[in-house]
Amino acid sequence: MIAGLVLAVLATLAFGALLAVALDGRLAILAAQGARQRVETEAPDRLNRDLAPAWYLALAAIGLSVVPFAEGAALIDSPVGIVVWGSCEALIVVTVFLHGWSPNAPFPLIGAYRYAAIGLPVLLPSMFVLIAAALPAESLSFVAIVDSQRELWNVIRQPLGLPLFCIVALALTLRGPMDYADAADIATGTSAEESGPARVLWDIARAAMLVSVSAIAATVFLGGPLGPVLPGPVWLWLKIAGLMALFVLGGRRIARTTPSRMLSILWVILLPLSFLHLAISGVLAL
Amino acid sequence: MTDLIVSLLAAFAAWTGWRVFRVDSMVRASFSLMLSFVAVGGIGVVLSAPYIGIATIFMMAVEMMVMAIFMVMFMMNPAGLNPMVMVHQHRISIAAGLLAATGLGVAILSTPLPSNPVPAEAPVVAQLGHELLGPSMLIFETAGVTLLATMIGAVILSSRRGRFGAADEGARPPGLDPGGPPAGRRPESGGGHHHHGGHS
Amino acid sequence: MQTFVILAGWALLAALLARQGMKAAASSAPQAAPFLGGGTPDSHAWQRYHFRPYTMALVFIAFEMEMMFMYPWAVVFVSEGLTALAEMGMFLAILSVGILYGWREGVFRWE
Amino acid sequence: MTLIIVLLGAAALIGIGLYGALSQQSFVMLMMGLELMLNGALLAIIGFWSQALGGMPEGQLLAILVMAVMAVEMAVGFALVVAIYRKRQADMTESIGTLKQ
Amino acid sequence: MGMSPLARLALRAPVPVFAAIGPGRQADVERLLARRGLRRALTPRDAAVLLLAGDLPPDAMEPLGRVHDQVPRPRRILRWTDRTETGDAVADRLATAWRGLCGGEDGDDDLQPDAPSNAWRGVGPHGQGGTGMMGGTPYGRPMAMTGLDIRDGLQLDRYTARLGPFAPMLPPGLVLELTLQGDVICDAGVVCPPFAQPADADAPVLCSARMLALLGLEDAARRVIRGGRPGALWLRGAVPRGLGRIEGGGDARERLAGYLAGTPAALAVPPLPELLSGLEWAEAMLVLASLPPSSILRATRLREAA
Repeated sequence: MIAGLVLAVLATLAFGALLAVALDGRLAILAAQGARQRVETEAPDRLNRDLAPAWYLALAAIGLSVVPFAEGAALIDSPVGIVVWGSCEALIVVTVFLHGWSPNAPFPLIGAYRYAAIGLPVLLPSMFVLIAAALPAESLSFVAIVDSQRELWNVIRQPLGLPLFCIVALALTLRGPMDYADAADIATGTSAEESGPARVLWDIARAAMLVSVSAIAATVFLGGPLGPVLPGPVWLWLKIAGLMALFVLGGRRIARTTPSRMLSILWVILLPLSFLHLAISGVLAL
Repeated sequence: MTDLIVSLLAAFAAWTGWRVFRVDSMVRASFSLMLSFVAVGGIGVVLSAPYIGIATIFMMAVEMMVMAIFMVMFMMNPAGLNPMVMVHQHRISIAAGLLAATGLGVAILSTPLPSNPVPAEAPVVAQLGHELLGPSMLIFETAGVTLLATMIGAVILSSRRGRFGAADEGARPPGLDPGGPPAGRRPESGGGHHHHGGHS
Repeated sequence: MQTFVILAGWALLAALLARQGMKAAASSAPQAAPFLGGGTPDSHAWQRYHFRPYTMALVFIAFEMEMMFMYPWAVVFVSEGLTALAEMGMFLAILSVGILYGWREGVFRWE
Repeated sequence: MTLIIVLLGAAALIGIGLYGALSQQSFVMLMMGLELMLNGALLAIIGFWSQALGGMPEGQLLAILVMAVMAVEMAVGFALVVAIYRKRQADMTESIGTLKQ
Repeated sequence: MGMSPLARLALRAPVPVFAAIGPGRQADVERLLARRGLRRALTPRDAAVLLLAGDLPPDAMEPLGRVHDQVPRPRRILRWTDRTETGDAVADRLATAWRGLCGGEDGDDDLQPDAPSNAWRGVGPHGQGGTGMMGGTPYGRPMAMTGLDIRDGLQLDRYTARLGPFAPMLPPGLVLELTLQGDVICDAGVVCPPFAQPADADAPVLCSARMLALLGLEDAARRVIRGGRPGALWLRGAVPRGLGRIEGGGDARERLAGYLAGTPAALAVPPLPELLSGLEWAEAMLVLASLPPSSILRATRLREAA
């Protein structure tokens, strides 16, 4: 059982990351980049530079491990699944920061701090949205959250949830209008000094994180493995793929505003919105 | 098995805690403290305190991120490019630390400890929730007020625009000649600019 | 226990992959110089970095503690009913005052 | 047995934290020492709650309060650091002493 | 040919080009790099081919060497000096060079001597190149020193660097000496004015594409250059109101709207340092991109004349 779930997580991550890279049209680019030289910078923090992509990848795997692939079958069937995912989100901010800090170069440094400024407040709407989903389930476990959507998916019951979580997802995967860590005005930011396999591994980790975030969104809002006719895992994979396409294609078409403006938007618009979302979900759940 | 993992994690927590004061880079110091917290959270998970354990990791990851930001902001030589020890009363501190640790250790080993483990599969999170909303409601709301006071205090202390004008006004004495360096302060020289590190 | 082993397992696996999959970085001195579009820096990039929204970060760590109380609250919300709604409403209202105050003082901007 | 291991670990953390809080010249590093001591306290609370108190909910509440104390300590501590730095351009404990004059 | 599937896949990748644009060639290169099969790398670390367009003045040769050496190996430099050579021909040459590099050809060697910027080995108690807290040149570079901040008066470190002439977010040829605290520009000075470009570089299409690229819409920028619609949401809204306001020229948001509608901007730009200092990095780059290259050139000359 456990071995099967480990395999399921690994396979989902691998094929999902492949799909994400393909959706971005970057398969050939990564293949070419992987064979090139890996450049060292002046006096870097070598340990963190090597390990930052690995932590990002590990967090993606951990995030996917709390997702139930079939009803009641999650690799980490934790009673506090939401909190596990929350810790993953917080550690993602740390990881991206380390990735930008470690090369000791100006553009990655600006990207790292920019991401810390945006990534931290992004955690707030994310947590409120997930807690709102936990209310009708009366549990913090993803298995119970799936169970609570048997009659009605959360995407309909809590209509503000998925749009808010989309913003979080884009921020966590450094994508679209929320890619403050690797923007064009700072020459791809935290990755500006990376080349060769290190750059490829970071991109793969980002793709894997996209799989993970989509899986969480599919579980929390689209009923996860629930669905007629087809078996549970297939439904989950379909929903993950759909959400990934939404994030990739949608993220590409929205402009990114300046970080200072986004910070105000996060606190002044998105945080009150997530309060409102929580209040509505609370009243409806009673 | 549980004992083995717990002792490994406890040793890891202590080792990373020790590294905090031994690494040169402030970023590494902050995140080594974070690893120490993560290990404690891990012990919590192993000892059937899933909520407290994981939430420790969550909260501390965020707090240590902020810690790292402030460490780099205010520490001289934040990346430890020139390794340097910035300590005072070093011997006394080591003695105090050792004394505290051994004293507590002896006390632990010599006291008969009660044994009443938490029952497996107990709904610990729900118990905590009922506790918060019921008997400890006052503590819960007081915590809210305390956090509010903290937020307001932090804003007042750290932001420049106070009700009474810019907070740094008067911090720089006026220059001897207009636009010149502030009076009564050593002129800024390269290299040794506010150099406090004479205690090692 | 099992949870812990899985978490540690993923981290170890990823770290091994990174260590094995990447050869050590190497470069000549001009190659290692930080990229500035052909320009040169005067100093190391690592510095006392002025993080602009620092007041926001302080407000954030105080505000974010409310999560610790909220997770257990969410579990018992339905069974406690209106009490839970009222108590958390009050708690969040108290904290919102802090956010509003911070907003009025302009801390959610690049300082 | 488990409880003894946990408490010994907590004692070690408190000892290291005390060393840090006493020895560090810089105010921010001193706060790291305090956090480490609170970490030890947190570990001891988790151990007691899990092994000796039979899962009393108050134990978990205490752990949460320790974390709240850490957050408050950090927020107020760093706000003080900012305020002092603005006045004195210094981050050392000694220069806080001179601020009183 | 015994190529692995991965290598064969790599051959189909668009050529990663870092562009070093010389006088008069900005519009040509921007149009060229919007083609299919080519990809504009924003940092030399991401590139394999360095495209040098135009004849550089002698003082730009050393920066070119720096950028060239930052491209990871194997790498190739391609010159596009002949004005009559068509974009198709250059694209072909780029593709050939890329195929060669993928096929295992050796690339160019470093142009700069292999020596650190300062001697540092053996100095200091740990051999790190410095003594004391802030002294010396650890690892060959000095550490940043403090200075008063312009926004909130905290005396934190200042990072001074010369940026350009081949920085992808600046107009080609412009070298700015910038002093940053965090990501806010505290001080800006023009070291070299941008290279003169023909009026073609001021085309509204290219100006809007530059702004779109900074807003994270590279695909939209390519579509616009090829003559299509940007096909993106929240374009004008993403530019903060009042950013880079110039008397008689509106703000950056209005200029973007104008470019998208196809009207070129005619501006009397204030001197560049005044325009940039005090702005956050992303805002400053947006302001710069919102100005047509000819106005930026005039703005830098203004300061020289004064």
